[in-house]
Amino acid sequence: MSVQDIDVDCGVSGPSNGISEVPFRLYTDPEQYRREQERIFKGPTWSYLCLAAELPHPGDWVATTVGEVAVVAARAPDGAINAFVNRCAHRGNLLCLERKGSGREITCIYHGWSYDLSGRLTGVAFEKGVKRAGGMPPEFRKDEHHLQQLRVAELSGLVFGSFDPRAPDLETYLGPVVAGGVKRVLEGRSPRVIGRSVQVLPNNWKLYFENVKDTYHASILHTFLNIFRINRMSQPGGINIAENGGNHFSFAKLDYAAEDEDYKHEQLRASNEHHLEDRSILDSVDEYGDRISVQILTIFPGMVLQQIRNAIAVRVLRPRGVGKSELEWIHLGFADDDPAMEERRLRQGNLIGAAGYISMEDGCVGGFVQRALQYNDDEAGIVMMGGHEAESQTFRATESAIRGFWKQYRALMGT
Amino acid sequence: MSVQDIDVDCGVSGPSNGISEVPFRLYTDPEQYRREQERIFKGPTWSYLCLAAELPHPGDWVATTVGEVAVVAARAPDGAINAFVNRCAHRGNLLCLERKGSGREITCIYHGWSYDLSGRLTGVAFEKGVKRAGGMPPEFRKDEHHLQQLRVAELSGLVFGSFDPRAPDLETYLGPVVAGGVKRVLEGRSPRVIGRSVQVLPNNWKLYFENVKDTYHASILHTFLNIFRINRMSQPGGINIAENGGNHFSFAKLDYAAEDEDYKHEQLRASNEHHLEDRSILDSVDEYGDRISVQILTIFPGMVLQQIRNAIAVRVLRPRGVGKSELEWIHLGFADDDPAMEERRLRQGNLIGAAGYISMEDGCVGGFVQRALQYNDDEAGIVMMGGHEAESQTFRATESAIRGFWKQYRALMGT
Amino acid sequence: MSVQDIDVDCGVSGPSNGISEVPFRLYTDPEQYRREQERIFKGPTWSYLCLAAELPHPGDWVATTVGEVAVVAARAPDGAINAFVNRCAHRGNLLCLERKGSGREITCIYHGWSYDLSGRLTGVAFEKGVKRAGGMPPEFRKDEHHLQQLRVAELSGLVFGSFDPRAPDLETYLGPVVAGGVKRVLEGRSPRVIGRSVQVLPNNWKLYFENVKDTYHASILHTFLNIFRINRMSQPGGINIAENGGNHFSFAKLDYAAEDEDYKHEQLRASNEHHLEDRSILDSVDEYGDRISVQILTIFPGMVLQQIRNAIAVRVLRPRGVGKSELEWIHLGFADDDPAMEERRLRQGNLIGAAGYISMEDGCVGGFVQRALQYNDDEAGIVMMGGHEAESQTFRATESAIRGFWKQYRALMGT
Amino acid sequence: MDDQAVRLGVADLVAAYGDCIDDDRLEEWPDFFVEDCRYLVTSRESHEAGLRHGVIYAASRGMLVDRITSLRRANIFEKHRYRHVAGAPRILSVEDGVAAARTSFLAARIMHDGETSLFATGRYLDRIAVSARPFRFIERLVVLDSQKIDTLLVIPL
Amino acid sequence: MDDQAVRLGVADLVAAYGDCIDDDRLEEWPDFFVEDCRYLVTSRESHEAGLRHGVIYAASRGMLVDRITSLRRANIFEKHRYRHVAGAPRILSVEDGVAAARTSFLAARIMHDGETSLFATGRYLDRIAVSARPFRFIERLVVLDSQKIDTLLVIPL
Amino acid sequence: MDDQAVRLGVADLVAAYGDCIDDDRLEEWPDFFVEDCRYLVTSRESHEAGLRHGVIYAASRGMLVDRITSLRRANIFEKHRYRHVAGAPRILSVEDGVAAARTSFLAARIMHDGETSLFATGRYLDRIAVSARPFRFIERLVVLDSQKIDTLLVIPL
Ligand code: FES
Ligand code: FES
Ligand code: FES
Ligand SMILES: [Fe+3]
Ligand SMILES: [Fe+3]
Ligand SMILES: [Fe+3]
Repeated sequence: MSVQDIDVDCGVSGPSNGISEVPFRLYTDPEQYRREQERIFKGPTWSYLCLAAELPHPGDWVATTVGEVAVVAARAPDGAINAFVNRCAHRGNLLCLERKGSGREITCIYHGWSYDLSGRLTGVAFEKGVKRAGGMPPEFRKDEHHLQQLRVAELSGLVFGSFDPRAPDLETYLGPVVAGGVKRVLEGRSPRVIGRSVQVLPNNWKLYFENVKDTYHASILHTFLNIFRINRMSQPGGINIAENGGNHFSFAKLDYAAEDEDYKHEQLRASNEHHLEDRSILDSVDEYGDRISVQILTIFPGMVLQQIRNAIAVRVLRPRGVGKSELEWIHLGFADDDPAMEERRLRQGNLIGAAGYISMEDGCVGGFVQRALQYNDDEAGIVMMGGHEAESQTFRATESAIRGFWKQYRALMGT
Repeated sequence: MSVQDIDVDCGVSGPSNGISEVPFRLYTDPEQYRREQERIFKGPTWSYLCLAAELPHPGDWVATTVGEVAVVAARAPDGAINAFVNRCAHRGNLLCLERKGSGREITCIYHGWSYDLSGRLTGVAFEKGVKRAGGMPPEFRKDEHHLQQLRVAELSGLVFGSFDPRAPDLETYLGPVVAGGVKRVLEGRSPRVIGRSVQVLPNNWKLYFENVKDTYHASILHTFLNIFRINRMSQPGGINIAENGGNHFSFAKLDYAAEDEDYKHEQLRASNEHHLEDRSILDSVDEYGDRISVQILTIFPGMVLQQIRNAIAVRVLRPRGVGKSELEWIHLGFADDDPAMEERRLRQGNLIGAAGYISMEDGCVGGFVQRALQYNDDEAGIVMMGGHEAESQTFRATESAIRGFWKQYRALMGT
Repeated sequence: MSVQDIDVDCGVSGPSNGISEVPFRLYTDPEQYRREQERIFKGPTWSYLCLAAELPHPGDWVATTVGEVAVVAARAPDGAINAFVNRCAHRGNLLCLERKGSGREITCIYHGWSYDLSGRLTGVAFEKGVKRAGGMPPEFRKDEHHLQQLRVAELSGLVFGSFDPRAPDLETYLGPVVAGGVKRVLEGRSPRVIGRSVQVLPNNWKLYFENVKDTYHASILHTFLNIFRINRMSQPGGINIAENGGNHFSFAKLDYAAEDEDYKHEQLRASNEHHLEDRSILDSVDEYGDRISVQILTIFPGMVLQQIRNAIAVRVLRPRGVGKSELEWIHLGFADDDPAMEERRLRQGNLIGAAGYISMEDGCVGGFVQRALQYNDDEAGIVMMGGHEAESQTFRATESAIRGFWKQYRALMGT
Repeated sequence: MDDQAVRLGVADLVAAYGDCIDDDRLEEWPDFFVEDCRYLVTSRESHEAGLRHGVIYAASRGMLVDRITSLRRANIFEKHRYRHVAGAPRILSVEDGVAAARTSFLAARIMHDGETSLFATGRYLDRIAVSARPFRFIERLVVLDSQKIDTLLVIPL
Repeated sequence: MDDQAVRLGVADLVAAYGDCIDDDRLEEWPDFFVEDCRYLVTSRESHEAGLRHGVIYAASRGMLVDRITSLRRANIFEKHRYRHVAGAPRILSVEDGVAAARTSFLAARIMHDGETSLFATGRYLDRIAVSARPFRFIERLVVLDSQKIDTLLVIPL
Repeated sequence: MDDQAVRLGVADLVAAYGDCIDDDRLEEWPDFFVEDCRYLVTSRESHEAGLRHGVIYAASRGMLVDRITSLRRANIFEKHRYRHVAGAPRILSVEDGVAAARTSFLAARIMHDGETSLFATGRYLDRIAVSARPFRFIERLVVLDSQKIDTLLVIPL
């Protein structure tokens, strides 16, 4: 590994050879983290805000964050969804204090300034003073103090926001292939949230986002499927990476019928010590009729759309300081699920999340890396599996999608 | 809002238009915080140390902090109160480990160096060695190693300290009006501490100190009095701000008799859903005979003297890192209180403190602001209610006292 | 005290007069702390890794840290002990996740890269891809990606490691006198770990290491022996300091027979209020036949070897951030201990450790200093007891060994 | 009522009290007290120093009701809950239908976003009317071990 | 079985359950449940919102056994243990040999290096078969107060 | 003495023990033990590894008395208190007037300035003389879950 030239006060310079070497200090430097907030999360990117389904009626709002910045997404009387910074224009108080709510306007608890659902300042308590005494000075103009707005775009029921006018429109940003991956899972369906939880990750946000793009680790770190000898049949699949590099999806197909066959024979091998007592967590149907049993899709910088058999989830990755992140799991069902499908999704839910048989390791491995880099970060990791480029590939023994991440990262960070 | 020119490593530059714009980064920048310790808390200001009544006898001492710096206030044999840094001159050990104590001298636990009650180094263990072996070198002079002393001044039983010889004498510092406000409450009386607690505030110290000076928020953030329709009668009052800007008091009058009347009618309106089951928390007497029911007085940078009806308290604000503060509530009674007055003060105590009906919100609102500014602090809040100056005013729809705070703050910080 | 010229961003400059003044900011400056990791712990010094006895067989390994850096010590098939950084060459994952283990090789959980017991990269999963698809690029060479190795040296069953080729060999580093002190306690014996615990210290690592070298505080901070009037007889002893200054031991002799005498008379004085109900914690034998009852030995930068009567322990000091440290206590017995000696060591164990009668104060006093220096660190402590040099002395009213610490510290830090 | 019955009844009362608060059934909270009751929250330091001014002082059930009305209608704060975990109550005496009991407890605070912290530890010093069912508190003195309260105290302990 | 016996039996069951987990005797854990059982771990927020998808969902004892097999054989994580401290269980009802009970609890997590943190707080909502010994859980719903889980959840709560 | 009496007596003993320490009535603490007693504080790691050297080892009541004398007269430390919160003790056996019991507990530490932290968690492994009143500890083995102790351990657990 080549030692990197690093300036603690000025963030981290780029790796010596493009996108297949990653300076460790990128995960540990506080100044780098501060810059990422400006250049990536507030930069020309799109961040997941909420599901359109969470804002059924005008006046409904959801409070979330883009990077570390508190924002609100709200449905205006005209039915449009707006997003704006969740910080009062007066003294900076947090406006919305709960995760979701509804109302005709948003009123600050501190001094009662009120805003409409597009973030426009509409009322200032005592603006004219009391009995003509006090109040705001004559030159004060409410319309100079609206809340900072974000651009909003929607795709297949997912709502995204961007701080930066330079960001291309959402579908262009995603690219046709990844946009197609989103539509495959959600387009024309009516998602319902069937569960929600947050997994706190003891590591820099990038370590998790890389992990999701990392097809290399799947069968090695997550041994559940192998140990219990589940779907050992060869799985055709591949990785599709968007032009910008930051968005991607990987997928694999499964012969559902063969698996059922296999399952029957399993019964006969009672002797086998590593068998599942109750295989119902695997009972799955080819919901999309294309035999794709796994599709993991990422949208730079912080969203994951997951289909693992019939377990559908949106994961939202939120940076929380240089060495900490939060991962929100939003488990989805659909309006037309019958009771059998509902039960199926719940049982398959054991595969994923903070306690998931094939996902829990991702919750700790990032922390192991973070720890190993403490005061020992002046070298670089290597990401050369499958070459040095970031193109789509039909095989999974590659780190191509990770290189894709660094391609977009470096373009935005200007390093 | 105008974006501020900010240099993270060198603190925060001043707002573009004097004292009615406040750069958000002033609340989040660690370097700014470090400078405040030097220029404000160790600067030409006066900080509350203790009550003279806490040091009744020679030898009594109280350990406290001025800003983040540990100091001791002690009564010397000559009856004078001294204050000095609570850090041993030898290796820097904390000398006084408890909040209060008493003794002829103060001895360091580590190597036994001892100091008199004015902080003078009087003893060095083994100074001459043991059996003529070892000990301090000949050039060592105890009188070159006294503890750093603070200036001490007293007003109406309140003891203050200052690190800086440039600070004007206490009464000049306070200004005649604010000094008068202190005397009104305490002069010639014998205060007794009837309770003490500490409220931990998840925000920069300035957010709380501004809050106390902020008459704008009172009736909006604290809805208790309105909801329960208590003293709705017009309250004459006003705000008095000292020349330097940093010290002030606001006050309001109450027609105690009218309130009792009102209370009686209250009884008849049993239908009213928002009435108090037990109004005894409001039973109050015009203790000072001037019908002033509320006087909130601040002494820059960290003391508050409160009279709310018969609830008298000193509040001491202590910075504890850029995003955290501690607020000590020292509840006072007086030697001549009869049992009825004692009970009155206890019941009115429900109005204030960490669980106070009209004060608890001040414990959380600063944290909301602090959170809203995380990684989103490159703009400024506005403080223009009532104009751009920091003069005394007879109306309360103003932020004049907050501008006063920034007037003194900027003078001291040199920004 | 002379005020130090200090640059926060560039660490702390040296004291004005050599090694008998210590700028307080050395204990509080994060940048100084970062430099210490590079220049001291990764510099030309030797750090304790483990006991040779903890690695009885080839394949056995122990995970520890040198400074903050995670390292592994392992016994190779050839019987040699190797040490290397506990960080995978691929993406930086922590390789060994437990304190100790055993195996033919070390395999990374993340992507299965494997290393032999000298840290050589021996296997890369899918190096050649799967079915000729993917895999590492042709120019990839495993032998360019071995784990960083440490030099390893052993003395009397203690295993040490060093990152720096410039470090002199271990015995030269220790110097003959201190090396002799180690051998006196451990050479030719078979140590067994009889207990292990970790004491978390709320202070900079240097404050504890100085404390162990500080003979000045012993009888003043730790009053147990005086209060209970134990071994009041004069104790011949002294301090031996290595040439480099950083390694030392202090010792004292005891007339074991006289103590027993004394003990008998103790029985008669039942009136004495401060007597021990059960003196068995003091029952001790002259294990080394030289009447030395106390030998406290330090090896720069972080190891202590203690013999207090029959209580033998290795203490390992680990920095954990600028204001926190961890002190591991490894209590030792020997293979030839009879049951009486075993019981003796256990009972004497009450004297030492986190709950030790004559050691517990050392766990809190460093924290008191650290606290006293918060935002009040622009002066210096003085270390002039016994002069300004760092030579061995026969008396204990001296801070000579502490000056020795600063002698080596300054040489390494280049200040 | 025999010792055993008092012991079990007090244990049930203390457990039910915690669940009532932790479930946010605060309107039921005053019913755990007799009409002419006292409820105080203070710190060990003030308690031992004989300083009577704590952080909450209620001298009647009406004042408890007012606490909840204010919490629901007037006071503004971020949503949160507690989790009470208490040790076994100890009955110190039973005289004239009044049991004196003490219980060690801790309360974790869980903010609406899930952030959890150890909010308070302390002991309950209770005087309980045990001559009739349901048992009710005549006096509940909540002595917190710490004089520090994080942010604010609005939900009773 | 009389009230007193149920009360004591449930208290023993809840305490033994915690010790079994805290002692790392996880292979015995499924035996605390009847064959046809339900074990769920979810958050208060999801529970109150009627969202059925939690973090662990077992609908048979076999699924509990599989949890432990996977923990022992398949899953990779850093060694750690819990310390359960629970309040007194409250029996809400006993009908047809089934007791409904609830218990407040907290679980501290102790990593192999000794690092300790308050990992979870919440309440157990139990349905327990009490007509025969040993008492066994028909349903154990673990409602965590927080929706946040630090790092991962592999050892059952 | 019947099972029920032992159960209640042990519960009372364990609760009284915690209150004694938390109230700073440390001079009474040795009286919870028989003359010829053993009191040990160690870590789970050492305990399971068979390492006998813990952090406190007392082999007689005299050694307990000495602990307190030293704490009061000799040792220097910042004032602090604990708050013990313990689960229900489990009686593992009763033979020849000796009950074997175990109890999960945690101890919060509250410094004189109010700073509160989770200081220790673990289990008490007790052998208790129950043939006569008052019950007393023959052996109390305090097995801490963590090998880490913050700052120092001077007040017994
Ligand atoms: S901060 Fe929002 S109205 Fe003042
Ligand atoms: S530090 Fe105070 S005497 Fe040494
Ligand atoms: S990080 Fe170790 S194999 Fe990838
Ligand atoms: Fe994964
Ligand atoms: Fe207010
Ligand atoms: Fe010492």
